[in-house]
Amino acid sequence: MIFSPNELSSYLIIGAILFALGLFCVLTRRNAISVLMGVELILNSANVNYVAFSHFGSGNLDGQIYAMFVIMLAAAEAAVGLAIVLAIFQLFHTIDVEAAETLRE
Amino acid sequence: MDLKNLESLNFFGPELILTGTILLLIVLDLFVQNKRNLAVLAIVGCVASLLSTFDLYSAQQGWLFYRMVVLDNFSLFFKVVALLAAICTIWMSLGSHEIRRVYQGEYYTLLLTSALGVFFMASASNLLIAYLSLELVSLTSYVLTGFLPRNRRSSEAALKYLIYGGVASGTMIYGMSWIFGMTGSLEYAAIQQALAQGEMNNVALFMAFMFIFAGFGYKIVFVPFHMWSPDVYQGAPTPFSAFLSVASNAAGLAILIRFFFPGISRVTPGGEWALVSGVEWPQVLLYASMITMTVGNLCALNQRNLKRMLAYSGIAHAGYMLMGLAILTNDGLSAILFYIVVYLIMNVGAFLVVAMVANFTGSEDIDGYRGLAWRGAVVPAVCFTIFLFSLTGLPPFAGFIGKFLLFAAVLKEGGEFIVLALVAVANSVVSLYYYAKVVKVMFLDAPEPGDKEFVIACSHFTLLIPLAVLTVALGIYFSPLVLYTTQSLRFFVK
Amino acid sequence: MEISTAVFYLIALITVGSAAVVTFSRNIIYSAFSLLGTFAGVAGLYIFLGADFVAGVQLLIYVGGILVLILFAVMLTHRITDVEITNRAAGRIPALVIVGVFLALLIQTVRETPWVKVKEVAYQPTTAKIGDLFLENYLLPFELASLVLLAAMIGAVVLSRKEIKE
Amino acid sequence: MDQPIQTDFIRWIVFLPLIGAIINGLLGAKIQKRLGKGAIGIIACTPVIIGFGLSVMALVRLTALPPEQRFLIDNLYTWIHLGSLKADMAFLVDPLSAVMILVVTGIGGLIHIYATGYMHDDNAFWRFFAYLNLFTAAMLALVLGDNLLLMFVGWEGVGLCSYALIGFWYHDHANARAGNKAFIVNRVGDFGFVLGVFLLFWSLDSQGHGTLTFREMARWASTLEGQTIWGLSVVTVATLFLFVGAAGKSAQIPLYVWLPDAMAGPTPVSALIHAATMVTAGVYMTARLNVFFSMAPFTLQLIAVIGLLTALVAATIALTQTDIKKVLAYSTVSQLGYMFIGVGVGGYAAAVFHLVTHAFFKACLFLGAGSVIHAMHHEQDMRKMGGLKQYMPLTFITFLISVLAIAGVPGTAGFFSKDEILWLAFSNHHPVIWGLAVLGAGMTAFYMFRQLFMVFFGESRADHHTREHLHESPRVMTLPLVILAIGALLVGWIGLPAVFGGSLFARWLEPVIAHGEHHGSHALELGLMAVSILVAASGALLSYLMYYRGAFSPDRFANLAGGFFYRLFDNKWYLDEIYQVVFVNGTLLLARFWSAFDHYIVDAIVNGAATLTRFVSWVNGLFDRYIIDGMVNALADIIFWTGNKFRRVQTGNINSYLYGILIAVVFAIIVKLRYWS
Amino acid sequence: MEHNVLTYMIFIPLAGAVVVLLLPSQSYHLIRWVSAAVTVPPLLMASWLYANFDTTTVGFQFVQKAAWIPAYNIQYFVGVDGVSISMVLLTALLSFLCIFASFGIDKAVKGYFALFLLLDAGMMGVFCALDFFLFYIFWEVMLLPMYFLIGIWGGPRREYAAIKFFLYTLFGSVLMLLAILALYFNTNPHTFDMTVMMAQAKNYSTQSLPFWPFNELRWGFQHVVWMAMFIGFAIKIPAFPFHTWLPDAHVEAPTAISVILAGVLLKMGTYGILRINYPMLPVATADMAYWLLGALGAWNIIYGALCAMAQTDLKKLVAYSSVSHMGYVMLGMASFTTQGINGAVLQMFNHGTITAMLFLLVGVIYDRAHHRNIEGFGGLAAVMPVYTGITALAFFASMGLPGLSGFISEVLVLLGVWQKYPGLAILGATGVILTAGYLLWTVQRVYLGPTNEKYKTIPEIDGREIFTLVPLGAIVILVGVYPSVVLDLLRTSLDNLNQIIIPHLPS
Repeated sequence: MIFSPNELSSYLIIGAILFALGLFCVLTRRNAISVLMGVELILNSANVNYVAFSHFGSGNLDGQIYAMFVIMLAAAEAAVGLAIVLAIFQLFHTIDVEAAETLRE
Repeated sequence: MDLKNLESLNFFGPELILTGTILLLIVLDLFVQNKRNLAVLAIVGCVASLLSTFDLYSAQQGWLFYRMVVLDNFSLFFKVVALLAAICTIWMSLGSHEIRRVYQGEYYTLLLTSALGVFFMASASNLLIAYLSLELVSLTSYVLTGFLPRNRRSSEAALKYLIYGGVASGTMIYGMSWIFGMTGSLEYAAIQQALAQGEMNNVALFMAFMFIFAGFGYKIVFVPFHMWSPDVYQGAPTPFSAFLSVASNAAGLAILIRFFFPGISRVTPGGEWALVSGVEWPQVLLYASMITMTVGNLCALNQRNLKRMLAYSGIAHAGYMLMGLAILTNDGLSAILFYIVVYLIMNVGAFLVVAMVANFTGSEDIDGYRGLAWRGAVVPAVCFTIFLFSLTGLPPFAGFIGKFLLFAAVLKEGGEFIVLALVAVANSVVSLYYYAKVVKVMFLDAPEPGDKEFVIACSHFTLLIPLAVLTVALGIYFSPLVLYTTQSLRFFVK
Repeated sequence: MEISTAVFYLIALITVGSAAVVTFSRNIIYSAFSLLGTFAGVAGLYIFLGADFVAGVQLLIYVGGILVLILFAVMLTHRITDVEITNRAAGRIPALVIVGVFLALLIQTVRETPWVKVKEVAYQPTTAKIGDLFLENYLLPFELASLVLLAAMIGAVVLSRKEIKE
Repeated sequence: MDQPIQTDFIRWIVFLPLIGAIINGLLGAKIQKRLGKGAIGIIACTPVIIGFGLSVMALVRLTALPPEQRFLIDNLYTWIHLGSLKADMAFLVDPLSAVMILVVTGIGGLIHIYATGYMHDDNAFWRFFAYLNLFTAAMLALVLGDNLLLMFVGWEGVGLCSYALIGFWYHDHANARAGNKAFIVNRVGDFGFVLGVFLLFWSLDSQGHGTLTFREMARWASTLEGQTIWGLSVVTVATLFLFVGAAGKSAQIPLYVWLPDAMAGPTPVSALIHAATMVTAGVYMTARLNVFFSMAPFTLQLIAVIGLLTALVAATIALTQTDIKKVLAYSTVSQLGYMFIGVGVGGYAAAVFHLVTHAFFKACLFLGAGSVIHAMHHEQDMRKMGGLKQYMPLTFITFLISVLAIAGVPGTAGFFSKDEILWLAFSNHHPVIWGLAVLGAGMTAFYMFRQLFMVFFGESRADHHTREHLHESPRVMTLPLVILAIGALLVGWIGLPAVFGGSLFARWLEPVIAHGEHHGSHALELGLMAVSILVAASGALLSYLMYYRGAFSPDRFANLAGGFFYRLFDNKWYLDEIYQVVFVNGTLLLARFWSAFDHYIVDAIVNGAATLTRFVSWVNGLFDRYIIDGMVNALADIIFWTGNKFRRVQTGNINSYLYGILIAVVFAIIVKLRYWS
Repeated sequence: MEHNVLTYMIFIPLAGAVVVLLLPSQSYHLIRWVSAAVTVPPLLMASWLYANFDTTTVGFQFVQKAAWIPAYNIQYFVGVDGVSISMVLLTALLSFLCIFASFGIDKAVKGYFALFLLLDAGMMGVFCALDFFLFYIFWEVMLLPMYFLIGIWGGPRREYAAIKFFLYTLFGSVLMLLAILALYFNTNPHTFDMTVMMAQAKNYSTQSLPFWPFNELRWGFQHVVWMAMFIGFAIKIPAFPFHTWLPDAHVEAPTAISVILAGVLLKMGTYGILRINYPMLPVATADMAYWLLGALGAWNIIYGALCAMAQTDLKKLVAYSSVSHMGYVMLGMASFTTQGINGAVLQMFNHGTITAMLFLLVGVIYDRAHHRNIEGFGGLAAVMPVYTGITALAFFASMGLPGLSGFISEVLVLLGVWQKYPGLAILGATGVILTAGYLLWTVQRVYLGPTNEKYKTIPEIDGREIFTLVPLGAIVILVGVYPSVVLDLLRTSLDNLNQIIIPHLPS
């Protein structure tokens, strides 16, 4: 069976779909927080891959540990990111990334 | 040498000193009233770390911390670069009006943390460390970019940088996951072994590498991963833009070189690099290089904001440096290292002048430079001219030697790379236009009645003059630096 | 069909489905809440993959930390009383095309690639081992991560302070 | 070949006038202010007079030598020595150049003396004499130069000085333009000359005898036999090039246009340029290189034809001129044509002989005209003169003698020299040329006498004021006239025709110019002589009738009205009717035609060429500015445009930035799948 | 034999520039006279070189050599041979005179003279350098001062002119850099030593490169390198179509800088070709010479002359006349005859002196009338006779009038070319007529005719200006009368150059 819990590829495909959705999200969303959510999706997709490879491939815990570090850094990034978003909201009273365009050509 | 944790600490002096300084800064920030002292402390820490780095040149090369990082001349070189960049940045910050208004304790802390991140980027020999160190540099950069309080541009730049960096690094780790999946390991050495043995799906490999390329590429700022940089350079505090343009760029190159060359390639008996088969690196890098330098230069042509212009010029320079990579030779790599040092000197110098003028006029717009030389600022104007012409690659300035070595390496390869050299040549000419435009405004335009006489901070002078002198001196006598960069090209390979 | 397979399907569906809601929803509150489904779903996948500790971490940090942060941010930036809580999107069609192509390429490649495989895939508890690894082989990354977190903390604090210190 | 005899004094013939020119040129203004114009005159005249003495000395030295060794060389230093090219700064006196320097310094000296009187009222006195001296020096260098390159120095030098002298009164644009014209037309000639020199040099060099020294060239001339370039004989091509040069200098068709305009200069200048020096350079050069010309029969034919055309055309034009100097100018052109007829029929010696005699009578004519103009307060229109003979008898007599000489009255200089040429033309089987040339001689007589009558005879037509002040010129001006008139009378006797015992002159030149063979009997020679005398006499007679007797009013020819013939009949000039229709009208028509041709076609071509060149240059300038430079600027614009397009991508919108990553990755992958697999 | 003379000649101006920078910026007189004093020793040394130069040997003389960057075999290596010594003389002389011509500068005097001296050092260096790297450094070092000298002290459109000059020249020189590197890697052992490269000329491949367009053109390594070098030099010459920077730069530059630009900088193009393309790439030279040097040179002559004729700006006219006259140099070089090549180098020297005079003269009138419109003058000869006299001398020399220096070189060039390419010689000779045309026309419009009322009281040329012109005028006459003073220097070296190329010429 192609798509089953015992097949590596099924996890990878879920990962790929998440990745694609995340990308789509960052490409289209105008709201900074939404874009950040898209980034989280991307990170999760990578994590699924790592854990899956760790399970089916390497036979050790490297992948899982990698995934944990990714989660940690995701948290750090989210913290910083949301701090910036709040700071911007205070200045611009919007977090629409399109409105924040003082920096452009 | 393959050391475990505790043994490794003996060879971890620079990092430890820097970490210690960071912690000390956090603590002292609570007590010290005059924040300038913190800057001095930071510089002292950097110098100590620098000394410690030089100390390590005598040490044996090898793995540290269970093969997480590598100790070799290459990584030491980048540590030196990072520390020099940090020292210059702190020095520059001392006289900057922008920095006077921010939380200086945290500012210096984060700056040094960023430098520390560069250390690890240069020495990572494991995908995990590569990712972590990259994120360390990135995160601190996001924060520092948005460091100017209640400043729209700064905050906006930070947000853009963060989103861009997040996506790029997300893409990168996705690619890394594939490498992990194909080789079953995170360690460079093991990956190399697996790649050398196994039958790989070339397409998957290529895709994975392209994903990773995105992560590294956005640090190096090459096209099309460059888009964040003009906005960020413009928005960030000027001293930090300088740091970003130099250290972050260098770190990106370091991690790229480390990953692709000693990491996953083999050295052929002839001393050249045999990259992973099935991946057309020369072509990819060739086109990336050409496009990068062209786009960078063309976009810089009409800039009126100096920081933005320097950002684009930085992109162009990244393109030049990529030339050295594209040819896959040691000559090319050593030329890159040389260029990094030279670029450090001249670009920091250029940003320094921008900071000086911004201190005075409050903006980085080119109009503020009108008749600079005739407004009591002959020395900064002359120095800026030196930096700009050095960036153009005119003798007798160091930038020329940098380009000279790059061209030399490219032409030595010959063949299709001649086209690359010609494109680079055309780009040099284009770049002259916008650099000279600034010079023109400073010297050829007369100041208008409203333009005030110039007053310069002393601390800026003490940095400006040495940088200018170095730019000229290295243009005339560069033997030692060539020697140093050639020696820095000693990788630790299992 | 085994029950585990059915559960797997369900989890996969939740994961992907809520991710799609995150991506396509017009209301940012919906997006934020659907993110919970994705995170939880991914945690479920981890359990399927025998990564119990990671699944726990996922729930703790993602759901307990990041998601809460995001919700806070959403609330702070949109007063609840606002009628319209926008989540505008633009340029969907080109994005859809290029992402579609990209996804096709990804899946195609994923299926064709001979990934490394070990023969025996057996479940073993991981927590203890992970703890060992963090103190042995992964000590340096661990410390490094702590530095990153420290920096992020300082940064977040600095950035959200309102006053300018003179 | 004998070793040349080093003779140190020759250089001074050239250098003395040069020194005079330098002194007057650099210090003249001060000298004139401190010491007066007399000092300037002395500084200017002395070198030329001494030069004449030295020339006589050289002549004496030459005569003491056996004919084959008659050359003196003054070698100063090696001028240019590169590869096979070796040109010395050396001056050569041989029979030919000896004659020439005598003419130049002698007649030149007289003109100098004359000019001190003529130019006395001009403030730029010093400048004039500086130019005059420089001119003389250049002409002497041309004549004395031992090699073609040095000759070319003088060649160009006279061009330059003529430019300066013609445009001497530069305040008037017309004068300046005339100077320009002279110089530029001369340059066209020089262009040909230089190319001819190159061709000769390299052709000789290909035989291992690369040289520009005249004596050496003559020696190796035979090696050119059979060499070809562009399918033609080298000698032919080279001599054609050289003739272009000669035509430019000696005002032959079609390059004569500068000469009439050159009358813009002060009259002594006209005398110097048109009588003694510059215009003769071409004849001198062809004589100098006669060996080569003799090897190129085609060139000779061409020269003869062009000489003839020039002689006739100029003569017909001269018929109608009313400006006293213009008549002389066209007559000069016409006489030069005769000289070239001489060259063309192989009579180099005859040509040079005519050159010498012409120098005397034409200088005398010009100076006489100058004297008249001087007396008439710079009035040059002959219609406002008349009856001057009682006011200025000396001028009249000298003028008369010269007119007789140029008209070819037997016994005068012009008679001998012109007849020599005519005889050679006939005896060398060119009867047509002979015939037409004789016709030209008739016209010459006509218009010269016409001038004589109009100026000196009849009623004075000048206004009252002018008539009051009419006077004979001062002695410094009349003395040269007298000397020249005597020369015009007597100098012909050195070149007696064969029938009277042969030419001393031709024999003298023999070491340089191989003596031409003479065909035909003495009787024939005498017969032809008689014909030409007759024709000339008819011309003179016609003129007499028209202008002295007033039988024909010149005004009538000017307005050829309908009742023209009746009036003639009324005046009972029955016999002249035929003349009227056949000769005068015809000739006048011809003259008008040629005059118009000269004015509207030839001059227009020259002016048109200038206009065209300017137009081309204008277009070229635009091309440079808009196309070449425009392309450069367009390239810059394209770069800018592209740059701006690239910048446009930088929208400030983070979403669009992120596209960059994705597009790059997808693009690379697709390329990879498509092309690199 | 070790000599330091050349080194001193290069570095005394450099040291002088530093000294000038240290002087107080308000003391104009001091700065001017110190600068003038600095240019005296090089002039004396140049005279000494002239006196002691051995005209019979082919090799380089007064050689000094020292290791500089051993890692790349870069040396400090200077020396002169027949080709360069005339240029060194010219440079020393013009630098000296131009300092005096610059005395009228009153804006930022210190900067001006410091940059001028820097430029001087660069020019000396280019003509003396025998190491390619050194050569390139000096070559580029000239650019910067030139840019500022035009840009700061120039006329109304100075910025455009300066940047145009800069961009053009840089474009050429970066191509040259590539060519230099290509030669470097094809020399064994890798070195920048020009003499070694000359000795190894036969090792540079001439096999046609296997890819388009080189396989079509039958261009080998030598040809490609030759072309890159040539473009670099052609821009400096300036050869059509790379000449458009020149009218702008000349017109906008201050007088002294125009003089240097035309007098010395243009020569670097042809000098470079003789120094580098000829001995190092003989086969390519032989293949390319007809079209790219000969025909292009002839075209330059005519084109430049026609353009000059169309100008209304006196200075622009002189600038275009430079384009025309440099055409003779190219034409002569292409002939590979003794006369042609010697004539070419002599023409370089002569053009240096003559054009210097012309620009100085234009400067004189511009200082008085504050415009250079040819039509706006008229009859100046009456007001300024001395000035007009000197102008006439310069114009006639430029026209190639015998007895003046221009004649010798033009005749030699045309004579030399005639032997190889009579057609080109004829084309070149038509330039003589055109030159007479535009110069005489100019003389007529500016100096002759009725005096323009506006300039009735214009002051006559002053002593300082005469001082700058007289030495040049004297040289113009001296060389015209006794050309051996220069030709003797050149002959041996140039004949040797010819001998290198001749065996490779297509029969």
